[in-house]
Amino acid sequence: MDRRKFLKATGVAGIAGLAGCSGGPTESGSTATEESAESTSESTEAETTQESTASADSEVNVGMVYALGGLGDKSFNDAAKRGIERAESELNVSYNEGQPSAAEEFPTFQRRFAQSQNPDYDLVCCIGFAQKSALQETSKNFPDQKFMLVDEQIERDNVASYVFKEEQGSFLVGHLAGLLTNQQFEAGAGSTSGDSKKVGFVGGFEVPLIQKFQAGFTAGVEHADENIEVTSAFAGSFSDSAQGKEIATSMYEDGADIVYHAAGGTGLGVFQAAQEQGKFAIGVDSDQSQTDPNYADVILASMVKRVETAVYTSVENVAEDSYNGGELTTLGLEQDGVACVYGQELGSEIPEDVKSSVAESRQAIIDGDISVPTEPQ
Amino acid sequence: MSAGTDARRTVESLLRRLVALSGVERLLISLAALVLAILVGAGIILTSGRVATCTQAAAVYFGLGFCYDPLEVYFVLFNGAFGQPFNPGIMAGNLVNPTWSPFTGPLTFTGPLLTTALFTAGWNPLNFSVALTLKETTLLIFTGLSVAVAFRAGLFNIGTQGQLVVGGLVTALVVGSLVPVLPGGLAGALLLVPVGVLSGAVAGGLYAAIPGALKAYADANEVITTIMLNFIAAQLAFVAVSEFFRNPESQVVETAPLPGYATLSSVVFPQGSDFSLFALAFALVLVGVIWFFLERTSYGYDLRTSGIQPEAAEYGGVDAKRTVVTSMMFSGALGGIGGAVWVLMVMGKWQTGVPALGFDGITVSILAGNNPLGTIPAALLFGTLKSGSLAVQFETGVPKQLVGVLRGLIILFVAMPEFFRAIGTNVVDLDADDSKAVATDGGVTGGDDE
Amino acid sequence: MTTAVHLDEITKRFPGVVANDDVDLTVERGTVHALLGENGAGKTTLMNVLYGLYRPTEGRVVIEGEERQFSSPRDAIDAGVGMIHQHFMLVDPMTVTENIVLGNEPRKWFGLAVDREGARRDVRELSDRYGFDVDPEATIEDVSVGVQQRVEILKALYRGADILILDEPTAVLTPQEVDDLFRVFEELTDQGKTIIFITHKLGEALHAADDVTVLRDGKNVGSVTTADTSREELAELMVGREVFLQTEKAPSDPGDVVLSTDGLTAEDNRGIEAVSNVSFDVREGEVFGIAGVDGNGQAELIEAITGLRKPTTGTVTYLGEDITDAPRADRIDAGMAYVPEDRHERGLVMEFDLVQNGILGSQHRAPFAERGNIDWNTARNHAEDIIREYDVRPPNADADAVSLSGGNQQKFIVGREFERNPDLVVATHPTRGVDIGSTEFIHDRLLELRDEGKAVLLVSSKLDEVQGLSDRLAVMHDGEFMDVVDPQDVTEEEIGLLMAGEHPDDAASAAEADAIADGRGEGTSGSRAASDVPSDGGER
Amino acid sequence: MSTQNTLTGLLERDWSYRETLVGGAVGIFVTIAVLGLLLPESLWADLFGIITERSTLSSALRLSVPIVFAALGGIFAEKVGVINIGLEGLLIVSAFVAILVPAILGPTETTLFIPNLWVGFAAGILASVLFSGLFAVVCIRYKADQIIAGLAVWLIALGLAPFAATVYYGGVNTENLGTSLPTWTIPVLSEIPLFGAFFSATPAVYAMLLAVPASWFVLNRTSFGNHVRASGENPRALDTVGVNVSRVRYASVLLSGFLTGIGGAALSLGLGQFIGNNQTMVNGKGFIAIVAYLFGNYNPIGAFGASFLFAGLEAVQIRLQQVPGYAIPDSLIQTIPYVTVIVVLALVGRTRIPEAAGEHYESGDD
Repeated sequence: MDRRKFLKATGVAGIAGLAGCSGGPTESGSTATEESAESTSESTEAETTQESTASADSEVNVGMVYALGGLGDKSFNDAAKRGIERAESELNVSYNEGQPSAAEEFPTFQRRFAQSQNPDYDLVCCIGFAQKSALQETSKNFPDQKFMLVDEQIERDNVASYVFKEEQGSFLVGHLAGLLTNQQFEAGAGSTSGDSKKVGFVGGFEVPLIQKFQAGFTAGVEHADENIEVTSAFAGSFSDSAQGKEIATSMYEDGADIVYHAAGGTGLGVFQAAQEQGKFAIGVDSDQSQTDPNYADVILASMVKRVETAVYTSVENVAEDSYNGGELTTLGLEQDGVACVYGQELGSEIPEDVKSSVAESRQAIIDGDISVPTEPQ
Repeated sequence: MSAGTDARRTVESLLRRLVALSGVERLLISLAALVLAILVGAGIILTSGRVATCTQAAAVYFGLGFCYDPLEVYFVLFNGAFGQPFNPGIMAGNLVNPTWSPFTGPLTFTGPLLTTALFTAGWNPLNFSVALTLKETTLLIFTGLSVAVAFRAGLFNIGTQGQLVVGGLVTALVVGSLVPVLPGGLAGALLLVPVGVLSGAVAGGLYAAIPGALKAYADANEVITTIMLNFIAAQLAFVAVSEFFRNPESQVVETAPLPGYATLSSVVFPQGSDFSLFALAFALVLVGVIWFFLERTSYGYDLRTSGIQPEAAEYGGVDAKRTVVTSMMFSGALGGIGGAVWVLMVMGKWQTGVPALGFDGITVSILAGNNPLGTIPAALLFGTLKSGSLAVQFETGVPKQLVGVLRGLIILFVAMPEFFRAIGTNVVDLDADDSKAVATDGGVTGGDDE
Repeated sequence: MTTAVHLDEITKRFPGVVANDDVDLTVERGTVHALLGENGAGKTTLMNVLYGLYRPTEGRVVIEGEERQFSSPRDAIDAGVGMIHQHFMLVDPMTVTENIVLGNEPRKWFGLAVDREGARRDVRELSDRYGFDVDPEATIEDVSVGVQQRVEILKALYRGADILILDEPTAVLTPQEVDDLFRVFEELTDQGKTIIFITHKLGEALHAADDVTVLRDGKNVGSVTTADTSREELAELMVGREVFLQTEKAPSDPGDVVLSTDGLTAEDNRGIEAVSNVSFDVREGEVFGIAGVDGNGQAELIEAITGLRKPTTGTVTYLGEDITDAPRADRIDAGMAYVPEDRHERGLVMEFDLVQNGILGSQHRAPFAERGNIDWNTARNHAEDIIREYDVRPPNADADAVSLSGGNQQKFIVGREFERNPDLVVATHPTRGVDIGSTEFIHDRLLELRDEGKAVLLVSSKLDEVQGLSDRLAVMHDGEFMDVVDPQDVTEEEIGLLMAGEHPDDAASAAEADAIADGRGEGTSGSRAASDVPSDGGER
Repeated sequence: MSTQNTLTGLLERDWSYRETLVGGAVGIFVTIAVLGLLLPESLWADLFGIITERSTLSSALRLSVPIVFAALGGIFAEKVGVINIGLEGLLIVSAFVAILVPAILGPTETTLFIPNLWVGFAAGILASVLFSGLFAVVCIRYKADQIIAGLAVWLIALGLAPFAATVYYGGVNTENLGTSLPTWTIPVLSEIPLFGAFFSATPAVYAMLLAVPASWFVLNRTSFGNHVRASGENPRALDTVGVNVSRVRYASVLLSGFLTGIGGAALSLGLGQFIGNNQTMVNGKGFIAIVAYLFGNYNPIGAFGASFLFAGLEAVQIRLQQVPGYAIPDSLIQTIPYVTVIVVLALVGRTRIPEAAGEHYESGDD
């Protein structure tokens, strides 16, 4: 994988605002993709009138199958959507998307795109590890269809797999949290007391992928100071922000200064708790101080996982006829596939010495001087 | 007297006689509920079509542009569920020749009526969408039967979902543990699939025995216990799999995949369509068996009697408590079979996030009037809706949750037969010459004459 | 004397039925007026018209000289009319006071809250004024039926009723409670209230009313003053023909013991002992009757015998076998037929047609079932046989049980049970709600069964029925057998006293003195409260 | 000796339903306290610490809000004779509308001088009332089977809210409003250890603490309450004293929708967002509410106690998870409330449901 291409891709963070209520169709006929919700015009007459903008004049057609959390999670799925939106605006790509609401719908959605003749999809992006087993079957049944899969690997010529070293990025935000909780720090709407030695982690489900976040984070905190306690809890859901709020509140009230979440939509509750309690939080997957600016005043940083880059790159590969089917692309700190991105609002207030320590450990990980565990100790 | 009134009268008397038959009345009410739900659904589509944003109106009604066109949505819903048997072109305003009028020529399919082919050329009924529809239908027949059997026994089994989860899990575990010790291939399939279904049935039945026994011996309301047991089943199955039976290869909390021969494979339908004609055939046979059981056997009589009137059942020598437990187990076993089929036919393993087939079973059973035979059309309807909803989302942009709304509306309208009776009586005066025997005191039939 | 109520040519039609046909009724203020008639004569309908529950199809309602149009009971209440229904309209878990003030609660705190103290005070005052002994704080479900009835009356009085309508007020009372009720009537009329009560018991009408109006088939067939009439006249007015109900009955020839209980004790649904140490035998070829006011343990006793209730102690022996713990199904198998007390709850599955109901209890047995499969053709023939032999109308085996009238439902149950070829027939209230012709028929069939050598256990609250049919008669009170008597050798007064829990010997003088003081001694015997009209006619 | 007598006396007594529940809860608490104090390094000590923590209490209060309001709503519906199994649906509808309306109006702006957050609150309640009105018409006017109609209300809401969210927002979850219910802190009182949690809470918690006794008062001390109870036990008794049964039933079912609507609006506005995934953010709270009022024997105070118990278990569960060393999978801990429900139901059996609940009533003839 060409590293430069990735850097180029990550440079842009075009976020399309979601639809507002404008009351019925805008008769202008302009391409409304930037403005509109996905459930609107571009797909309205796709199959029936065969003149959808999506297919007629684009070089590349892409089908997106999102993970179960659904769009609007401000992290994982929204990141994937940013990737395809960018591809759309830069690469003469058009796309169609599906939001499955149950695991058993994955094959249906994958297949719909794979077998569609009109338009004929050049690439089907499958977001999320949960799609693996469904895609194994689908990719077997449609050997001529190109697929890409995020967060899991399938060894088949028509599947390009992208996985991330979440533990590496999590290590950095853990290191950051460990350093900040040990000092008196005040910024935005939050503050750390300096005397507490506690930080928290909120996970969605207790599954290996999320445990990678947890393990990296814990290791990072310990790297800063072995005496800091990391309390962890799982919400049992990627979309229960009320539960996330309760968990985070209990952590803050219990003395934690900073809580890191790897819980999709559940994490929104973590930010809210941070705001109410006047403490800090760390986002995940996207730069959440940007995707959810309401909470920018408590988001210290985000463990960005460049799903959008994976999506964009895979589309670009197809557009440039360099599809890397059968390959596994592993994206760690080195490839800038994961990163610790400081918050838009608070980033500038974080002490430089902290930032440089974090930068050092980043380099140490890249150099192999620090090895980050992938399972909780 | 004109011929028109005569004809009207004939129709009226026909209707009246039809409505007098309770079974037919049920059917009519179900159909009326369906039609009304579709109409209300159209209203919802139009309204949301005003709110949504799009560049080009899908339809213009009353001079207003709408992003969604209900006619199109319903057409796509149906057409999508069966893999486009009809030519989508007919929706583009070409179906009826606008220049045709009753005075210009006869109404024929080859004549001026159609400008576009009605059917899609080369449509193959054995397509993926049909398989998807039938897959849902098959699963819903099992859960619908499960709920219906309990309903007939006077029990509101909301716990089919939990029984399905448990049944499916046990099926996956039993088959998974037998795979290494049994031969592969057809011989293995002939052994493993029945054993899997059986173990699912047993597990579902035993899990349902809990609320049954609680109802019979502790007088605990089964509606509440089954709701609670649904939550418990989901959580326990999750823990069991994630802690003990986890497929180490996977990020998802799921059991190890079963080998292809140990599952119900697609027969004539495309590979990977997760539908097996064997399962559908099994479901249909089961419908017949249960219908026979309920209507033609002594135990079926016991079950129905204790369902309608437990005191009368006891009077008739039925052990009420035992019947509660056994009918609950029976119902749970059917739910467990649903889980087994889900595992063996759809997933090939057990995985968290089991779809809400059990809840859908409640709606199927209600629409079917708790009649086993009725579950077939009801399951087909909901299967069509579910499968078509994906097409709707893809092709028209209308969110597939619309189908959830339609489902609720259908159930709501089925629940209020009085509404349709009231309408029916306005249209056709049913009581006109239908002098019902009414006891003189207060018009209460069947009351004491004292 | 002024007219309190005048119903002028009232006609009330229901779809297909004329319940009241051109009925006139005049009631003077301060009198007790009995509305007499057979079941289904239209008495209750007429009173529901007066109470505003029904609107008359034709005719006028005049209260205190003023024509009224009632569109709801509220209007009737406003006009001073109160009604005490046969089934009490009380809310069981609420207190006496809450029930009495329901819908007219005194308020406090600017109408925000109920003035509970004031309500209690009002109720106590009202209760004292008419000499009712009612605890305002008691919960309805904890007080006796007699007290509940008084609460109903208080409810009407609380709303300012001057005209009280009582629908079959004595049906659920013991003879003593009936006497109390009639004393209340006097108290009320003394204070200027007007009372109309519905009854089908001629003796009651004669005894307690000043005037009697007789309804038959929805028509007024005569209004008379009790002073100027006789039992014979009333009976003929009511029935429209002379009735000879008393069945000619051969002396019994008892054989072996079929059923016996020993020290049987059972609890009711609330866990309170309802049957205490009851021992008796029923033999082949005899009718063993159990008399008693409803609710004295008869139901629980029968359920313990038929297998619907587990006795706490004691044994039940049937055909020489201990069946105390045998399931109900075994008892059915062993030839125990049972006409249950409550046909809507137990005797019939209301949503089933008669074909299905015809095999209730036999669903596992030949000839209806073979190896678990039901032969519906045989079942249909069976149902049609019952319908024919027991004159069930309409004669349609496909009709749902719920669509039949009460009498026809009962006939179908009786037919089903009697046709079982049983060794023992347990019949509880077999003629309740059944017309006179069918009552005769059922009585004949019972005696036929007896003469065939079957054992019959009969429970009825109709004293004439148990007394007339039984060969031996037990009287039950408060869960115990007061005595087992020869029904031929005992007067209705004696049975009445036993039913009230008093041994005639023990309390002879006091009770008899009471009875005489009450005027019970007047006229001939056999006119007791619990007796039924047709038999009265028949005895004459 | 006397202790023994007391003990045997306690054992032999016929314990009433309420005593069993209250006694059981107190007993468990005392056991934990005793064990916790005796064994300072054990699970019991941790549990005791969690239970007596102020944050656990405030968390339990917050989590109670939707359950308690829905339970109060359920009581008014069932007491009047209309079993409302659609509470879950009412919660969903009100939760969604309470977010949608301020999102349209502008979350931080005002309408007629009222902050749009509160306009949303009112809109959520209104939506729930409208839905319960529909339910009432279907059940009372058209005599629908109440269980099935309630189920339908749930299913419609379960489909409609995510449907509308997808139309408006493009996904089943709404955007975050960026604002949520404020915390009102009462000076001085909020300083009290542990119980200070009662005086530093969202307005919804205060509303709940008011609504519970108010509901009890309405039900037991007003004539409307008398009519509600009578309508559920013996509607004919109410009819014959001239009270319009249908009117009482409509009023009480609408009140049920009103109360449930408060719970739903408080749920979503407490977060500033509606989550429409799977079972939505309501996620069975409506059903737990049904269990709560059955537990509470239709007494608003009892229902509050039961709801508080469930919410408390949840709050404890969240905290117990974070105590290191207990390798109990959290999914297992999450089953505790449900298992408790079943165990208690098995031990005490059914509560007395209103006599006429679930039955239709038709006044007079015609």
